[in-house]
Amino acid sequence: MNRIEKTFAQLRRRREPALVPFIVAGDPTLEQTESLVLELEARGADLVELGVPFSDPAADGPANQRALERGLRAGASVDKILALVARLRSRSQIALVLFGYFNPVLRYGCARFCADAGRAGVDGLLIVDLPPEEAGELRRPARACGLDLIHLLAPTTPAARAARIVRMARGFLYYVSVAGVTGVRDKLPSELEPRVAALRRLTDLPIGVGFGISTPAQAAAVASFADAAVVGSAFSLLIERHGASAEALEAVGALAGQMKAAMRQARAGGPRQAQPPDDL
Amino acid sequence: MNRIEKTFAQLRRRREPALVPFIVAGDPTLEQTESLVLELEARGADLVELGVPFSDPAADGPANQRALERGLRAGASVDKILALVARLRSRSQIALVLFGYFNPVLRYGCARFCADAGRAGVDGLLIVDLPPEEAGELRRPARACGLDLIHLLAPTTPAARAARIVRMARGFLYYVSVAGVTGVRDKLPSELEPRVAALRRLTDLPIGVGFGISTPAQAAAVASFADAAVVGSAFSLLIERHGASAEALEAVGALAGQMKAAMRQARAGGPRQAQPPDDL
Amino acid sequence: MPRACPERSRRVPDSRGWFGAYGGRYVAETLMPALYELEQSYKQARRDPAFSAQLARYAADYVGRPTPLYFARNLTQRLGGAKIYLKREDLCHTGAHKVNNTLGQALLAVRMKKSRLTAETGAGQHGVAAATMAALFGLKCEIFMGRLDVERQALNVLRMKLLGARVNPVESGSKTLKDALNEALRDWIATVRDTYYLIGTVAGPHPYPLIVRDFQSVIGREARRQVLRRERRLPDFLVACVNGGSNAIGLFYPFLKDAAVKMVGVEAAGKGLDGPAHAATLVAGSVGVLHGNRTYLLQDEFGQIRETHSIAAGLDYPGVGPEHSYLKDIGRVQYTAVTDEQALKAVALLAETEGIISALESAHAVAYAAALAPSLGSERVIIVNLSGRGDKDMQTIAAHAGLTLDGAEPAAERATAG
Amino acid sequence: MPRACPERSRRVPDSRGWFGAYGGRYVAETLMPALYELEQSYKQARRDPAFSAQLARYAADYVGRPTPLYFARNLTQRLGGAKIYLKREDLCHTGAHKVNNTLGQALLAVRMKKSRLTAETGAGQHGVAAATMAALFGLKCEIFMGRLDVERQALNVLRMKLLGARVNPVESGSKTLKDALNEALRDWIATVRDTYYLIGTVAGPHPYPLIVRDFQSVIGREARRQVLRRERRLPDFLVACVNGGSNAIGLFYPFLKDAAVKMVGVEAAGKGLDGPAHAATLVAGSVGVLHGNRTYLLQDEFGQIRETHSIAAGLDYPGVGPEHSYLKDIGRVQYTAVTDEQALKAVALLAETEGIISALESAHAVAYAAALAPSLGSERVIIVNLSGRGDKDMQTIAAHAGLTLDGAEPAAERATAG
Ligand SMILES: Cc1ncc(COP(=O)(O)O)c(C=O)c1O
Ligand SMILES: Cc1ncc(COP(=O)(O)O)c(C=O)c1O
Repeated sequence: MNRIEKTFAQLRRRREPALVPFIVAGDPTLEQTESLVLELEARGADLVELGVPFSDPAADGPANQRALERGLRAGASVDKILALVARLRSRSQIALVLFGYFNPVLRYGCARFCADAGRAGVDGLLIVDLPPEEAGELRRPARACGLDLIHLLAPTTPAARAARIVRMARGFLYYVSVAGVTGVRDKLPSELEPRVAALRRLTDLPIGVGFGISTPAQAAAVASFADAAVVGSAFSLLIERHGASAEALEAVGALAGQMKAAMRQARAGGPRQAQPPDDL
Repeated sequence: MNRIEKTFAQLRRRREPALVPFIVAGDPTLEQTESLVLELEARGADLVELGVPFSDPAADGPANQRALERGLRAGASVDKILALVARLRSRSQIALVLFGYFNPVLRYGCARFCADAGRAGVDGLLIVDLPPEEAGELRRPARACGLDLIHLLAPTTPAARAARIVRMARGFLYYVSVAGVTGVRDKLPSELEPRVAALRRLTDLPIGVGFGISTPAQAAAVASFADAAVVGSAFSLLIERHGASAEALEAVGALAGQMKAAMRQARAGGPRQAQPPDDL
Repeated sequence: MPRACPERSRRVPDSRGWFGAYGGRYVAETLMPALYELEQSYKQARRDPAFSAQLARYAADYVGRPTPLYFARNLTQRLGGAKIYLKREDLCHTGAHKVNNTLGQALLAVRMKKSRLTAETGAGQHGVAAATMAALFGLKCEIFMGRLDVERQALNVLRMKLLGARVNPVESGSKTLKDALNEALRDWIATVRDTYYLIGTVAGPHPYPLIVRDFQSVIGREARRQVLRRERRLPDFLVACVNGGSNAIGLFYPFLKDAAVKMVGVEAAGKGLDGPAHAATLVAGSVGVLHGNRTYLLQDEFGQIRETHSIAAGLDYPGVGPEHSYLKDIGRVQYTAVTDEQALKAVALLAETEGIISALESAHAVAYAAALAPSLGSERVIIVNLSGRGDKDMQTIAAHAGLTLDGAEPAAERATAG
Repeated sequence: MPRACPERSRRVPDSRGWFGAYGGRYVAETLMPALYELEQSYKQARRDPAFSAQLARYAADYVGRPTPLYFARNLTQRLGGAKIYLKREDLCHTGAHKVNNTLGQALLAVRMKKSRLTAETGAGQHGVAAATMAALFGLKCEIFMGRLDVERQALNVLRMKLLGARVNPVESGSKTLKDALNEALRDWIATVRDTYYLIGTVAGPHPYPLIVRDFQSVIGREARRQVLRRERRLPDFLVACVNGGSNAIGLFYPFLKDAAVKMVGVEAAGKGLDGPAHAATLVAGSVGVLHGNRTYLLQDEFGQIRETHSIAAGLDYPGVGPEHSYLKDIGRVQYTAVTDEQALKAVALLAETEGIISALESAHAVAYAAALAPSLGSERVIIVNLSGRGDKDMQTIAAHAGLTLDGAEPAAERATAG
């Protein structure tokens, strides 16, 4: 049982929703990323997604694009990120998922990447531009190295396709709240809850929701019906504002703390019921 | 017998070559043109060509183009030019030829133009863009009004065509020294003399040569084999330099005087003989 | 509208180059022999099947003929009247109908063993087409272009130069097309023995109006065949812009004897016919002689040629081909004019409805057709000559349409909703 | 050069979108259903005679197809070797081969009832062609274009805007084509339900490389028919420039099973392959995944995409269509590269000898052919794909050729000798 499974099992037992912050490795320095992960953990984060910089992040909105560019400028290549994870592992056992695009992984070599990532202490991989159809070459070595390959589901995913995807999913399911790129949004879509509900009927895996969640209230709303809320751009913007400073740690930590608190409170009411739509 | 015929008859008797200055009416003012004609006459000019300004003088080089533009700006329209001629006639009996393009004449009306021009004291018309083929409508009223329609012959004119043209010519023949527009030239073409000689075998009319003659030496050279030298751009450039001043009169008069003197001297030797070429 | 007498319209020009009371050869004596030589050479070429074959081959393989006759369905629907077809001369190599003429004349120049072409140009389309042919047939090329046009048609100036032509900015007179023509004639007078003067429209002294008409008539011959195939009938209207009138005569000529086909030539009304800033020669001019022929002109009371204005550099000429003067007088073709403003609107209309950016010149014809179509039943057919494409005019069009290089909003903002 | 196995080259892509080891569908989950929908719709459209008829009609009447296959006699003579034919895609409406693809895809978008097109563009040719189709079919149109390209291809930006498209300058990354593609994908992710993503080349996720190839293959089908008619034999060489590779595959594809026909794809060597300033993906790149497919890329050791350079804005992309990667690996097509300098010289050479100003992109193919021809006997035949015209590049070409708007000497001086 790897850290992701363990984390969600514990949370489920406690009927507690997971807060999953996303920060870009190397934004603005690799050292700061290390501190940020520890700070997030301390403030209640349950799993951290570490963004692997890529020059052409076609699924990301402006806030994360800039964060990825900062990571790129800081030299956060795959090997340096794995070294960062290894360093973290001496101080933390929080579940860690690498989040990124396929080309840097492919360039590193799928098998070598999985072996090195597993050894460093990575728990899961989420490759935005690697749909299940193309994931075979990464799935095999990932499994062999004990890494969960996290799959995404989108509002455009038809039900039958969702059923197929959940069958091969590991760790948790990442439901993309909107058809769109990452980024801060004013409102979450109203169909979000019924769609998650529909998905839940297909699987026992924990369901995380991401894309667009930026405030404690939004995180709380998601927590009322999903197992995890993934929050990315909101943290990227804070890091952008504060740079590699102590205030950055404080600001990021504070937001995480507020979110986690709001989510816990929301869960007190328990998940609501809703009609499943045609698509997810 | 009109003034042109009379002039050439007298000159022929004196074995003297004719100097034919060309100046643009109204360059730079109509008053100055009046003074210039009188000055030219006083300095030995035998016939004066008065340019009628036209907006699109496609057969003229830059010096005359500018002179015509000055005339245009001075308002030298056909009626004003005819009035100028009428004024001149109270003080001078020099032969006067209007030199220009067809459209201002056409606009004025061919018949009306010839009647008014004849009445004012004009002796001849030279319309650069009116070849014999199109000259019918002007030839008839011109004859009726005692105006000579002067025809041009060019180096490109084939012998047979030249023969046809001389048959309908009146006053004198104007031989264009070069295939080109009006303008000052360093050298006169070497074939000029034989071509004029060939032309002379076709007709008894006086033969004038123009286009490119600008120095007393050139005028003298022409005088050695032709009956008249037409000098235009050289005067236009002097007028351009001196404007409507007394110096302009002096400069123009001086050049005319030198030219006429050089021509008289040249004629002392008499016209030379040469082989006629195929074309004129 | 009076109907033409077919016999009569087929007899022009007569052997002396007259279209009724228009045409002729009003040039300096120096050029007269060259005009006779040209007339002879053209007569022979016209009868020579090898010449026709060569012309046809280059037209097909090089120019890209036949050009399509395109049914503008969207425009037709938008206007809600007659069917509008566009004769797509904008697809010709170099971007306008001008090349039909320069190809033919350049082949003639080669046949006449001339080593050099000289030409005037206004919009630069004829200059580009002439420079193109000079390159293709290995001739030297001298282009005369008014200084003002050099500036407003910079793209075409660069094209001509790249094609190896020498472009001479003309500083005299109004520094536009008529002055360029004067300068080209001056050049020709000085070089007539080895130079072919390649005029860009159906103007100039005989036999140019005849020659250019013949070479441009390929437009109408194709259109006639195409419309008969598509509609199984002749069109009700032909519409073309008129400056010198070469694209118009090219479309009209092969239909002249079809008495039921009405024809409209559209001149440039510029800023309006009530002021001086236009170039509507046939609509607002009077008869005179310019550049070698007798025809309608824009002139003042003293016979001086007026300065003209059109937003389309290629419509900015104060004369018009003598055949058009004739067709106007006999009532076979109706002539009208369209303002700068209307032409600009027509560019936008055509771009928006059909995805075609027309030359500003051609847009005058489009504007007229757009006004005409709604007044006709949907069974009626209009053919508009789309004489050229608008690339050369983009700066002018963009300035008037308020277009800039900046985006309405940066892409990055849009990608995220809120 | 190894010969292709015809059976094999005809089987790509497989049902999952793979050309051998290249291709696939590497996109965000949000887009996957849209790709399946597109694949289905395209399969149906392809089998539907009404769709083919509609495509053929617009190709003929609107785009101006078939484009000529022009025997470049002067160029051939100048080079003194193989016969060079030019496939004249420069004569297509909007000025390049790009329109073959946008026409086909826009018809597909209409069939799929999409109301909006989104597209990236580099040189602006694809953007113009897409905006044109949006106007023609009444669709909204969003164009993404790198800020640097917006500046160097100003003419095309104005054309797109006039056609009613919104042009979004992209400020991210290297501010050129690849970033525009990222941005177009982002737009599509956010609007996928009602938007058709109209990619401009044979790249992107399956089924785009297949669809674009099919629509561009009209080039090769016509060329094959034309060369057989003219030469009564197949050509020895096909030469085309390669960025994404759509004009190249369009020419090559219908000849792939003709084992005797050699093919050369010419990439941009920019300032030279020894430095970083080039875009020669197949010649100097390595395999990776970008913009939805697996193919050769220009990338660093960490898999980050490199900034590229070419004087031709339309060759400035660090990837290439997966089919080309496949054709390279099986040795069916040879890929090479030509520098900025050589391309500029080829523009001048073609302008001078044939009176054709080609796009800088196409000039890369011309440059290669000009180097190849002299090494071959005069009985050999080369077909060069002249993918576009050079109007859009005149500023760049003029600057490099030292051309200005000023005349060599003012016209007035010349008219008078002395
Ligand atoms: C596209 C286009 N159409 C029309 C004209 C007008 O010429 P014409 O009246 O001879 O057809 C021009 C002249 O430059 C032109 O470029
Ligand atoms: C004229 C022209 N040729 C070629 C290309 C390169 O594209 P591809 O490799 O897809 O043919 C472009 C791209 O803009 C272009 O405009």
